[in-house]
Amino acid sequence: MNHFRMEILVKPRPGLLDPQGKAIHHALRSLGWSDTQDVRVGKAIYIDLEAEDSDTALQTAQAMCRKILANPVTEDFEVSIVENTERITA
Amino acid sequence: MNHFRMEILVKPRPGLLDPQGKAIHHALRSLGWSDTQDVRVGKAIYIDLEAEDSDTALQTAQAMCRKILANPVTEDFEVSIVENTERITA
Amino acid sequence: MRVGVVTFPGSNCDYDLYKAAQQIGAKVEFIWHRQKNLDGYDALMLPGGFSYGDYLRAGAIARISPVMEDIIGFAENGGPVLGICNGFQILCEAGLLPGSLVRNASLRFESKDIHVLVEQTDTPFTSEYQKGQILRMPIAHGEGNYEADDQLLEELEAEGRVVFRYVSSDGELSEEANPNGSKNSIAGLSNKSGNVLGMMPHPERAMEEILGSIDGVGVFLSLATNLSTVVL
Amino acid sequence: MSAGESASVTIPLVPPRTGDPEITSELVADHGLSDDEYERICRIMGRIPTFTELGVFSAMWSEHCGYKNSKRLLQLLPTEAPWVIQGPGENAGVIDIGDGYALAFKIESHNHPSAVEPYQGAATGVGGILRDVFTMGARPIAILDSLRFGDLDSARVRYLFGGVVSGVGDYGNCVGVPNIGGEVAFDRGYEGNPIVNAMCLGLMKKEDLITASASGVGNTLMAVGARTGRDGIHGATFASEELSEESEESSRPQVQVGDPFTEKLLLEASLELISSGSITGIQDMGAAGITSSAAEMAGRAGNGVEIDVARVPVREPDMTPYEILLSESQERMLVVATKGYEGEVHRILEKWELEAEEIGEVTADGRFRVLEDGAVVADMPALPLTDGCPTYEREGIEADEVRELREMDLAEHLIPEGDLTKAFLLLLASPNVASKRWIYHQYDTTVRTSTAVRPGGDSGVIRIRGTEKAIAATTDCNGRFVYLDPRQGAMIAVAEAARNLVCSGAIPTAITNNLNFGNPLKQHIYYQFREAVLGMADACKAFETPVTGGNVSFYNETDGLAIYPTPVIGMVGIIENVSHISPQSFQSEGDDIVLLGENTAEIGGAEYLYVTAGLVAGFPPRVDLTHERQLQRAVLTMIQEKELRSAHDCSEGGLACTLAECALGDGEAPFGVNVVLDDALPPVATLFAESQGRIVVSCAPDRTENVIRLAMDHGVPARKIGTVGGREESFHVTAVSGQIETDLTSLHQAYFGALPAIMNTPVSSEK
Ligand SMILES: Nc1ncnc2c1ncn2[C@@H]1O[C@H](COP(=O)(O)OP(=O)(O)O)[C@@H](O)[C@H]1O
Ligand SMILES: [Mg+2]
Repeated sequence: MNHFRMEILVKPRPGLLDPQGKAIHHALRSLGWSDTQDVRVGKAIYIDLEAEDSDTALQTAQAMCRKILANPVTEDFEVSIVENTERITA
Repeated sequence: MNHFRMEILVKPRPGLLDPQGKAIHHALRSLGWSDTQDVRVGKAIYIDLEAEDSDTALQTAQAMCRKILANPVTEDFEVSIVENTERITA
Repeated sequence: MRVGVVTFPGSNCDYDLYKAAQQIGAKVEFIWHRQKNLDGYDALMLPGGFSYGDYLRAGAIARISPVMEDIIGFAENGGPVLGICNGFQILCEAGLLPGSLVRNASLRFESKDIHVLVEQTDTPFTSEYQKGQILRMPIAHGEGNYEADDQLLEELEAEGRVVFRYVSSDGELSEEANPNGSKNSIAGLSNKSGNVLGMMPHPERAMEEILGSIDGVGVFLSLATNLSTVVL
Repeated sequence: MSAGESASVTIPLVPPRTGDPEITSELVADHGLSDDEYERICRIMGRIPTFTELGVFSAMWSEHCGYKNSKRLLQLLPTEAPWVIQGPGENAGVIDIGDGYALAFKIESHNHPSAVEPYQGAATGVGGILRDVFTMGARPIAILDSLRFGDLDSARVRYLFGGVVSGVGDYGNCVGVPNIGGEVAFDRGYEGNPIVNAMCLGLMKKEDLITASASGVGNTLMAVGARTGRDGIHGATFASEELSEESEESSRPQVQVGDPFTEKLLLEASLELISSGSITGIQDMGAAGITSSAAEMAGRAGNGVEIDVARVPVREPDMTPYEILLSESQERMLVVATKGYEGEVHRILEKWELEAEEIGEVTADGRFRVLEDGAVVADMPALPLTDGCPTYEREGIEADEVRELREMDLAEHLIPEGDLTKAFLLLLASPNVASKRWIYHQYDTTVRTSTAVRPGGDSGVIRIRGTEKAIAATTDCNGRFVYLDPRQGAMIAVAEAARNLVCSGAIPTAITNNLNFGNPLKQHIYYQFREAVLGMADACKAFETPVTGGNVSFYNETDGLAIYPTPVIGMVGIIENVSHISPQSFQSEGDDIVLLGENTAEIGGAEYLYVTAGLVAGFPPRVDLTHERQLQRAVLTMIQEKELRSAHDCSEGGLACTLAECALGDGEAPFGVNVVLDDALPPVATLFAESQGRIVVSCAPDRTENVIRLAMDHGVPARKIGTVGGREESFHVTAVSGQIETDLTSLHQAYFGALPAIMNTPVSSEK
C-alpha cells in the first residue's frame, strides 16, 4: 500500500451567486485593491489515505466527492495527488 | 496590464484543531473508507485581478492573505497563478 | 455614563445591547461602523450578529471597518470594551484579545441556555459578581470554539484572564457542559489589563425574568458601578 | 372594460428581437400554457406575443402566480373580522393587536427547491418570507418552520433533513430573527418530496403599514438590493435547452443561493425607506421576479409600468430581456419612489452598502411595457397579467384505496403485541414524537430579547415591548389525518392550532395557510384539495380565526406518487397580559393532574399504528368543533384566573406521550408521574389514541375542585387523573388492563436521545 495526500478543490458552480466571494471582493476593494475583478470561494480539502496505486487513490477521492464532499447541485470538484510516499512497514 | 486568476489556498495550521476535518474524517470512516488517515479542511479562494506581471500579481495576493484572507494565528496560505491572459485593449 | 454600541453591517444584537445598557441607566448611543472620533464615550460595546455575514471568518471583515482604529485606541487607553459573541470574534480578529474562535466542534450552530462559572471579578464588567458564582444565559453561535496554542493557554491561565468558563448547572467542568469545544472550556476572556472583555454567551439576553434568566444583569451593573466611581 | 379585453384601438406592434426564438406551438407548450390559454393571450394582445411577452404571460399565468386551480375554492375561506386590517391579496396579512400596533404574518413554501438542494432551498424560503413581511413596513419578530420528510432510515432523507434545518437556521440566525416554533413529521409519504414551509411574523405601528402598489403616475421604479443573475429562470415551466443553442446547462442554474447578509441590509434599508416617506410602494421580487412584482404592483394601483431592462443591475454579461424579467435572484426589491425623492432612496441604500437603480416609471396607460436600451421588447395590458389568468374548477373524486385504508378493521391492533412499557418507549423515541431539540438548538431563539416561550412548547410566544401583551404562534397539520379524510383532517389542523395557542394563554386570532398537495389535475388530488379547503373554512368560522393569506404548493409528486395532502395552518393569537403566559410542563411536585375532554378508542391514523405496524389507516379521530370551542374557552378562563400551573394539548402519541412531555419539560429536572385511568377502553386506546379535544392541565391541589367546576361550567368533561411525582420517582401510568412503568432516565433517554442518535449516522446526497 502507498500513502497519498489528496488535494480536493471544491468550487461553487459558475453562474451561481457566491455571497462569500462577494463579501470578500467588497472588503478587498475597500482596502484599496480596486483592480480586483472577481472573487469566488470554495473549499480545499486534504485527505491522507492509503491505496494500491495513484489511480485507485484518485478514484477513491472522486467517490468521496460524489458521496459527501461536494454538493452535486451547486459545486464542482477537482482532485489531485499532492504527495505520494511509500509506506514504511514496521 | 495583464489579467490573472490567482488561486489561494488557506489551510488550518498543523497541530491546531480542525473540527470540520475531524467531522469529515469520521463520516468517511463510517461510510466505509477506513483507509483514510487524516482530513484537513481549508478554503480555496480564486481572485481575478489585473497586474503588470506575475510577480506583482503574486505579491498582491500574498499581501491580501496577510491583511485579511488568512488568520495568522490559525491558518497558513499558499498562492499561485492558475490563469494569465493578456488583456485585449480596445 | 455614556455607552456606545457599535453597529457593523450585519450586527443583529445591537438593539438588544442598547436596551440592556439602558436598563441599568446608561445613556446609550449607536455608533455606525464608519464613524471616526469616539470622544466622550465612557465604554464601548461590540454586539453579536453576523458582521459581513461572517463570510470569510467571523469578525474578519468587520475588523477592517474605519471605526476599529479608534476602538483599538480607546482600549489601549484603558477604556472598557465589551465584545459579545460576534463582538468577541471581532476583538480577536483585531488583536485586542488573543487566540481565535473557530467552528463549533459539533459543526452546528448551537443555541441554548448554558452555565458559566465566574472566575474573575476584577474586570469592569464582572465586579458585581462573586467569584465561583454560576450564571445561566443563552448562547447562539456557530463559531465560538476558542482556539489557542498551549503556550498561550498557559499564559492566560497563569495571568488569570479566563473570566468565564463553561460548566454544568452544578459547577462541574465537563465535555457535555462545553457547548462548542472551546479549549479549557473558555467562554469569556480579558486582555492583560482587564479592560477588554470578550465572551460568547449573551448576558444582554438574560436581563428579565420573562426571558428566562436575570443572570446577565451583573455585567451591565458592574460597568455602571465602575464608571460611576471613576467618573464621580 | 373587463380584465382580458384591451380597449385600445391601435395595437402596439413589437418587432421580434434578434436572437429570440420564434413562437411555435412547442415553445408555447414548453411554457406550460394550454392551447386555450395561448389563444386567450393572443386575443388580449390583439396579435401574436413576442418571445419576451410569452415568457411574461407564462410566468404570471403559472399555477404559482395565477392560482389557476385553487382560486375559486380559496374564495370559500372566511377572510373578514373587525381586527383584520389586510386580508389576502398583499405580501402578507395584517391584523390589529391593539395599543397602536399591527401584526403582519404570512407563510410560504419552498418544497421543490428544497428537494433539489435542501440547504439553499430552505434558506431562500426563509429569505422570501422575511421580505414578504418587511415590505409591509413591519419588522420581522419571529420565524416558524413547518417541515415534512420521508423516514429517517434513508441516508438521503437524513441529508435532506439536515440540510433543510441548517438552511432554515443559518438564514434566520444571520438576519437575527428568532425562531419560535414549527413542526416536523417523518413518514414514507414524503419520501422524495420534502415539505418546507416558513412562516414569519412582523410587528409595526399601525400607521407604518405600506402596501405594494405602483401608485402615482410619473413615480420612479427602482431596483434595489442584489444584482440580477440567471437564477431559477422559469424553474417551473421551462426546459432550459430550448432557450438558445449556446446556453449550456451550467450557465442556467436553477438553484438560487441565499445571501442572508444582504437580506439583513435590505431589511434595515427597506424599513428606513418606508419611514422616510420617500416611497409609495415596495415589493419583493419573488417568484417570477421583476415581472410579477411590477405587474402586481401595477395591477393593484390600476396603473401601467414602463421598465428598461438595460438599466437593471445584472450579475452576468449578455442577459436577455427575457432572462432579466424572469430571473428569481434573491434579496431584490422593486421600489416605487415618489418623483423627486430618488436621491433620498439612493442615500439610504448607499448607507446600507446596497445598490439602487432607476429602471422605469409608473405610467397612466395601464400597459406593462418593457424596453431594452430604449427599444420596446414587450408591450401588453397590465391588468390581464394578474386578473386575466383563467381559473378552473375541476371534478374531484376520492381514490378507492384511501377509502379502503380508512375503512380497514383495526381491532387487532388494539391488543398490544407485548409489553406496553416497551411500546410506549418506542413511541416516545419515534422521531415524530421525540424531542425536536436537535432542530431548534440550531436556531437562534432568543435574539431580539423578546422570546417568552421558545420552541418546544405548544406555541412560541413573543412579548411586545412597551405593552402588556404578547403574541403566540404555531403551525399545525397532521397529514395522515388529512390523507385518510381531507375534510376532517383539515378541521383537526385548525382545531389543534387553536388548542396549542390556548394552552399558552393566547386567544386564537387569525390564520395563514400553506396548502401542500399533489397534482391538482388528478381527480383524487383535487378531491383532497377541495375537501381540505371546505374543512378549513368550517373550522375557521367556528373559531373566528379568519384567513389573512397563504400559499398553495401543488405538484408535490415523485414518480406519480403524491405527498399526503398537507394544509399547514399557521395561527397567531394574542395574549392580553404577559402574566397569562402558561407553560406546558409540570411545575411542582404534588400538583394534581387533570384531564379535560374524553379518551376514546379512535386509534385511526395514530403514530402508534405507524410505529408498531407501519400502518396509516382507519378513520381519523372525530373533531367536534363546539366541544373544541368550549374546551378552549374553559382553559383560557382557567389560565386567566390563574388556576393552572401548566396546560398541554394531546396530539401525536396520545395521552401517554403528552404526560411524558409534561413530566420531562426541558429535560433538566423531570418530574415523576402517578396517573390512573379508569376508562373502559383497551389500554392501547386509552394511552395512545390521538382523540381530539383533550388538554392535560396541572394545578395546586387546592385549585382542583375549582378547575373541574370551571370545566363543567363550560360543558367540558374533566377529572383528576393523578399527581405530579417527585424528581426521584418514576413515570407510572395505569390504564384499566395494562400499565406503563419506567424510570425517568429511560424516559429522558427515549425522548431526548432519539433524534441526535439518528442524526449521528452518516448522511448522503446520493439518491
Ligand atoms: N391558501 C391560501 N389561502 C388564502 N389566501 C391565499 C392562499 N394562498 C395564497 N393566498 C393569497 O393569494 C395571494 C397571492 O399569493 P402568492 O402568490 O403566494 O403571493 P406572494 O407574492 O407572496 O408569493 C396572497 O395574498 C396570498 O395571501
Ligand atoms: Mg407565493
